[in-house]
Amino acid sequence: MELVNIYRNMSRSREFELAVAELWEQGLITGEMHASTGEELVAAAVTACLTAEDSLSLTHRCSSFVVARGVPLVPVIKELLGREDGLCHGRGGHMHLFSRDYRIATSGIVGASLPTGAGFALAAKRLRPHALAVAQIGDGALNQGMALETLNLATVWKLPLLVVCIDNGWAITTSSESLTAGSLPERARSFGWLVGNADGADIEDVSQAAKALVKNVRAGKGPAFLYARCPRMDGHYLGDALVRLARHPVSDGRDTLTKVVGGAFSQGGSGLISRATGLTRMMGAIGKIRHTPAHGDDKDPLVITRKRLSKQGYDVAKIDLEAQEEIRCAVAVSLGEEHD
Amino acid sequence: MELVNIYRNMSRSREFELAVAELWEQGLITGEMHASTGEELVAAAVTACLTAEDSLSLTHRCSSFVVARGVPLVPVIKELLGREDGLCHGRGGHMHLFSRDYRIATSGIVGASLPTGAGFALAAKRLRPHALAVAQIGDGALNQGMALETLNLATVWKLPLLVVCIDNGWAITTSSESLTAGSLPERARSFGWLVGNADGADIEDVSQAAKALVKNVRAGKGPAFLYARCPRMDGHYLGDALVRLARHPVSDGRDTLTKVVGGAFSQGGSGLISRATGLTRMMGAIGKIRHTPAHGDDKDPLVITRKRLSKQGYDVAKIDLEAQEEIRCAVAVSLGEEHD
Amino acid sequence: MIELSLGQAIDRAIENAMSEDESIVLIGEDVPMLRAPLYARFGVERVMGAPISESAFIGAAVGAAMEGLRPIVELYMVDFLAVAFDAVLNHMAKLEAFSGGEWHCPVLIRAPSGGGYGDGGQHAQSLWGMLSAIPGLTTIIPSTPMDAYGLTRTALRHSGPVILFEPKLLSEEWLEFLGRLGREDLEFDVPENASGMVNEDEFAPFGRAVTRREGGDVTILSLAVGVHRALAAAEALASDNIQCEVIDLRCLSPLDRESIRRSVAKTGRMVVVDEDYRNYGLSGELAATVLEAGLHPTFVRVCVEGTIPYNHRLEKDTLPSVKRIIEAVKEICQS
Amino acid sequence: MIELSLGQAIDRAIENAMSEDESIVLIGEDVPMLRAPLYARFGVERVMGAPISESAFIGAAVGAAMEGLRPIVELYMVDFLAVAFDAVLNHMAKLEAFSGGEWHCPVLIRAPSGGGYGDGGQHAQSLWGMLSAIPGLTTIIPSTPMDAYGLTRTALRHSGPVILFEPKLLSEEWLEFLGRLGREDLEFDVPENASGMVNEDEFAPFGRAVTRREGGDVTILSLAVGVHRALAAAEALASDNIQCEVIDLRCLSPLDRESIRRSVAKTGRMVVVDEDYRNYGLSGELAATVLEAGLHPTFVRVCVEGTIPYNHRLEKDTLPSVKRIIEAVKEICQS
Ligand SMILES: Cc1ncc(C[n+]2csc(CCOP(=O)(O)OP(=O)(O)O)c2C)c(N)n1
Ligand SMILES: Cc1ncc(C[n+]2csc(CCOP(=O)(O)OP(=O)(O)O)c2C)c(N)n1
Ligand SMILES: [Mg+2]
Ligand SMILES: [Mg+2]
Repeated sequence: MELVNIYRNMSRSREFELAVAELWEQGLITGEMHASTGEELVAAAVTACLTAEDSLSLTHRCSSFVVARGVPLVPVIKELLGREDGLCHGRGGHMHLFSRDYRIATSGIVGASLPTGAGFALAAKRLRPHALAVAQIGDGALNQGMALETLNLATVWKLPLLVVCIDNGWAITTSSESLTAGSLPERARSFGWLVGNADGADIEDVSQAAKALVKNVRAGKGPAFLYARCPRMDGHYLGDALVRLARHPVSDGRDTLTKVVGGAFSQGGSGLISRATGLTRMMGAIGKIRHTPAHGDDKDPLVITRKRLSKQGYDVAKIDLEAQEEIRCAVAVSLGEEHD
Repeated sequence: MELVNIYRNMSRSREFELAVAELWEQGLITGEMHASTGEELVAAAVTACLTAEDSLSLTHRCSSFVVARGVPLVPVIKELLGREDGLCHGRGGHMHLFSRDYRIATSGIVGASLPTGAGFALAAKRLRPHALAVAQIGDGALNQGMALETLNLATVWKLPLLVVCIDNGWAITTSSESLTAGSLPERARSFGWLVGNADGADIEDVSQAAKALVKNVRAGKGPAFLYARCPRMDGHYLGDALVRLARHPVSDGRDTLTKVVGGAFSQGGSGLISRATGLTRMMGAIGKIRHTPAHGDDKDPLVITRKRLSKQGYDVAKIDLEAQEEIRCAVAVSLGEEHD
Repeated sequence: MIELSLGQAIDRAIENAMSEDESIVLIGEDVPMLRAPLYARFGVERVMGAPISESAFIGAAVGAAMEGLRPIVELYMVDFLAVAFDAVLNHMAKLEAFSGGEWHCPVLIRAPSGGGYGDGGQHAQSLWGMLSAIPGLTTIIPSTPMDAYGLTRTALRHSGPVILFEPKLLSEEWLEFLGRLGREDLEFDVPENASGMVNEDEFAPFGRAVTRREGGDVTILSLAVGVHRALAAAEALASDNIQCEVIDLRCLSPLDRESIRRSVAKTGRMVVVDEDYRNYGLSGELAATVLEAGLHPTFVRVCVEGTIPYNHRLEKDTLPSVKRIIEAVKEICQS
Repeated sequence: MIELSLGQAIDRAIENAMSEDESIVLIGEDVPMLRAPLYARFGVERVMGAPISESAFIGAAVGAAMEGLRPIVELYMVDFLAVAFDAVLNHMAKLEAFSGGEWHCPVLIRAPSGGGYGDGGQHAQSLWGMLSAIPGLTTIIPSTPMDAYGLTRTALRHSGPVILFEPKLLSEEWLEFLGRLGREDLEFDVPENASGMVNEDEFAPFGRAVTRREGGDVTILSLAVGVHRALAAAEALASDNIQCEVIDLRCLSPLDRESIRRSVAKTGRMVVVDEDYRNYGLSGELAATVLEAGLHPTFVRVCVEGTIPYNHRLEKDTLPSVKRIIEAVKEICQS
């Protein structure tokens, strides 16, 4: 039952992201829209452990958490559309989804979700026994000072804080291992955190890790760190040029490639080795993007989970259909269309 | 010979601090003057490994490094006095000692010495083969975001940076273990640093650790972290109220204590346990300060080193006398007095 | 009525508010020692020492405020707010706007400010100009213990974020803690009447300036230490038959534009005395305030023109002094 | 002469400077990809990708600049400078003063700024007001490719720290990267003539404003996108027989007070068009500039009055629009 609920939220999140992508393609959503496809499972499994008293501090890539938390979708979609009757009256937008009722805040400043989460946890600790706060964070963001500070603060203040670190291997165009020293779980451990490690495509793994950590945090034993690897399935944001370049180098990348090659062969500049190293690294990054799981292929966490539950006899097709219907309806209502 | 030189700089630094304290007592130095008594050995042993091409990024507690580095003392003292002909023309002051010739910068912003040091190291790497940068930092400062960020940055950029972390157990009135999670050497290690651990009162220990780390850094193997424990012998700064309270509770602490006791017994406020915990912690801090080594006692790193070298047959008394004379003379010149 | 220093008045306001409102917590480096009486009274759960991690604990204060607490954050000095500027600019100030007015963030930041005790230019700034530029923040800057008390009390019932500047030169406790440090014969150029009477029942409104001295010839607009310098200058100028009106702004955001305009309309001359940097800050905003109202006074500013030097005499000349104010007033009275 | 967008002009200036001066290094998140041609040309040692640690890498840039390099630091957006504000306020800006003028810090920060593509209020700020308030910094804000090129070139020979604001709405590359993202039929309200001719031999001086249009009735003072809006408004107003003089400030610190005063003395009317926040910033400083010179123009400001909303239409109304400028000009021409 529990796994089904998690799967339901995964499916809802994925449908939500697909619908958002369509609205975005149509130009109805402005700015940088970060899809959370690939991390639906982590979001769903973590929120499954929460009560209404718990709070969430999220990043720019927050949709799956928002959906799984059960925030009514029409105001959320309307907010993305910038409508006056959106969740934040059209003032916040995709990187600033705030819901007081659902205790959700987001921020477009990389790293800021941790201090805010620590504050939520502090309030919980004083005002709502057994409540906790969840703070989502990306792997790249764990190099940001305020995030690192919070690793220390939360421990010494013994805060009921669960950090969910989603390592998708990237920060925009930067492949994470190139600019992150050591390992992130080790990093958290060195600040005294209880750390859980999970494969973001393995529903049992994520769910068990989340439950175990939440239990500890609720028991007042201090903060915990859930480290989960997930693919970044749609690039940094919708329309990511690097993804387009990797997928269609000829049609979408010609200009870029021409300029780069021009630079590499310009007179003056650094020595050949230094230049070649640069070019090689760039090609490596593009290659890495090519190997990211695509929607529907057998490394897509949704597909993996669907298969697994299907084998266990659950009617996932029905869940998917329901999710599809729910989202289609929410979009139609948000656009002010009649819904059949 | 090498140990003698280290001792000479220790002795010079100590004499310098004593002279500064006197000027400060006379009201000739304004603001917060942070004495580095207790950490002379670390400063002397580290600077002993440096060449003129190396640079130093220092904190508010920088005197021992400045003295050991061999910066001419008259301009330094004049700077503390705020004179137009001081090291920085009286504009910088004790927290802002800058010497371009000696490649020394300091900052009064806690944590800032690390980014600056990383920058020095970057310049060294590109412009002066085999040169390195030293960045001093306090234990409390390693909770500051920009310092933590630099732990990552220096590793991934493979900078020739030696961080010298001086753990004196305190950040102003805060006993470090209460607000620092985990251990600092572990913290550095988790960011991929080579870490050396030394007792700041043991000349062989510190000297060997410093040499080994410097060798690695010079060899281009990336940054290294020297962690040294030292006593904070004169409190956070000259005139530290907590030190005065601990040493003379009746004459210097009566007011404070009265107010605190008043607070503890006011009507309204928190429960007894919470109040009692607070009082107990305060008393603990004062007790801890009472146990700090005092000048000249047998836990004073200078005394320990003096004894050790003396046993090895060195004429430490002569070195002390020379240091005394040098400093006395520098002070007299700085004050514009004739010097006999 | 009790006689208190400005710093003590803030402490008292905090203590009274904390005893009335359980949701108030005090956060900051060393607060258990710096505010030992509060620590002893309210205990470890409400007076929380913080590591040297301003971004994290100010950021956490914002989160805590959103979820039902009312945190007071103490900084050692406003200069250090630079390391946590994001929490201020992009979070506490923007929450209300971003949430479409639905969520609030009642945080009070207590930030000692200003120089005058020879601590160097990283420890002597005022910075209220740039902080008041940020939409969504309230900034209060008392010059008297009564205002310090009353504005703090108001701030601790306000629904949004407030930055309280505590001029160190007017807070005997900070001067002792950072400057005198037990040296009994050390003198600072502390204004007379830095201490004063406080009525614990009186709150001070935001956005309301106070006329500290009436006069028809020149309007001096100031705040914090500057008010005291201006009053001393006005006293001296009175003997030259120049009558200065001295207005204490008290609150920069919201700004009491009405009172400013009324006085400037009367005198036709305007001097701004500001311990903060001259350019792109308070003095400019005051110029715009009168121009927008169609007033055309003669105008001069006595502000800080560069990085504040360590040398105590140079520092004194850099900060607005009585001497510089007198010269400025005379200059515009002649022209 | 080549035709370039504003962003390309900055790239070109950087490329030319890097090929002349070995000490220049480029540091920033994703710069190997964002500036791929430079990366390919100058290699991994001079084009350095940085982790998301702005305090550390801007602080490191300061240190590197002190010790002989000339770092260019790229930020994604000026809004994010808040997380590294200490490196700016307390370090790069103060080094020269603290060292008694003996040490210099030639750092250039390239900071994309401004809104207009619906990205929300943490990604649309200008902030040049508060940054220009800091003594010791130079701030440059080009509105044309030629100025972008020339000011960047000058900055890369300057001995002190410079902040270069790159208005995103004028940089086709940023609009594509942050707003359009491959969506070909998406329109932004980009001024005409955002691209323009660049002479690669021409440097632009600091502290010198440029008159973009002459006129005797009203002076419009602006910068960045505002200049283009002002020119469009001036065009429209000309048909109502109102002749606007449009001045492009280009550089806020140092500020060309002379040119401002000369024009305002001529027209007696002054409109400030500023994408930055209204209070305690640029518009105030300009008011002070004319008042200090004894000028008494009518005055009105068209600025940003609060947190910039996400909704694209509201955002447009919040930023200075041609319509608001026209109304403002008409208002002061009638009074
Ligand atoms: C302080 C700050 N610096 C830079 C950025 C620009 N930026 C937005 S998202 C991002 C990458 C974040 O990477 P990660 O934390 O791994 O999250 P992901 O996008 O992979 O989910 C960056 C650099 C920002 N928003 N804030
Ligand atoms: C950013 C910042 N926050 C706070 C302070 C105030 N402050 C000055 S020294 C200090 C304690 C530093 O402790 P530590 O790093 O252990 O160095 P120590 O004084 O023990 O040598 C603090 C909090 C500051 N100068 N800068
Ligand atoms: Mg990532
Ligand atoms: Mg310490």
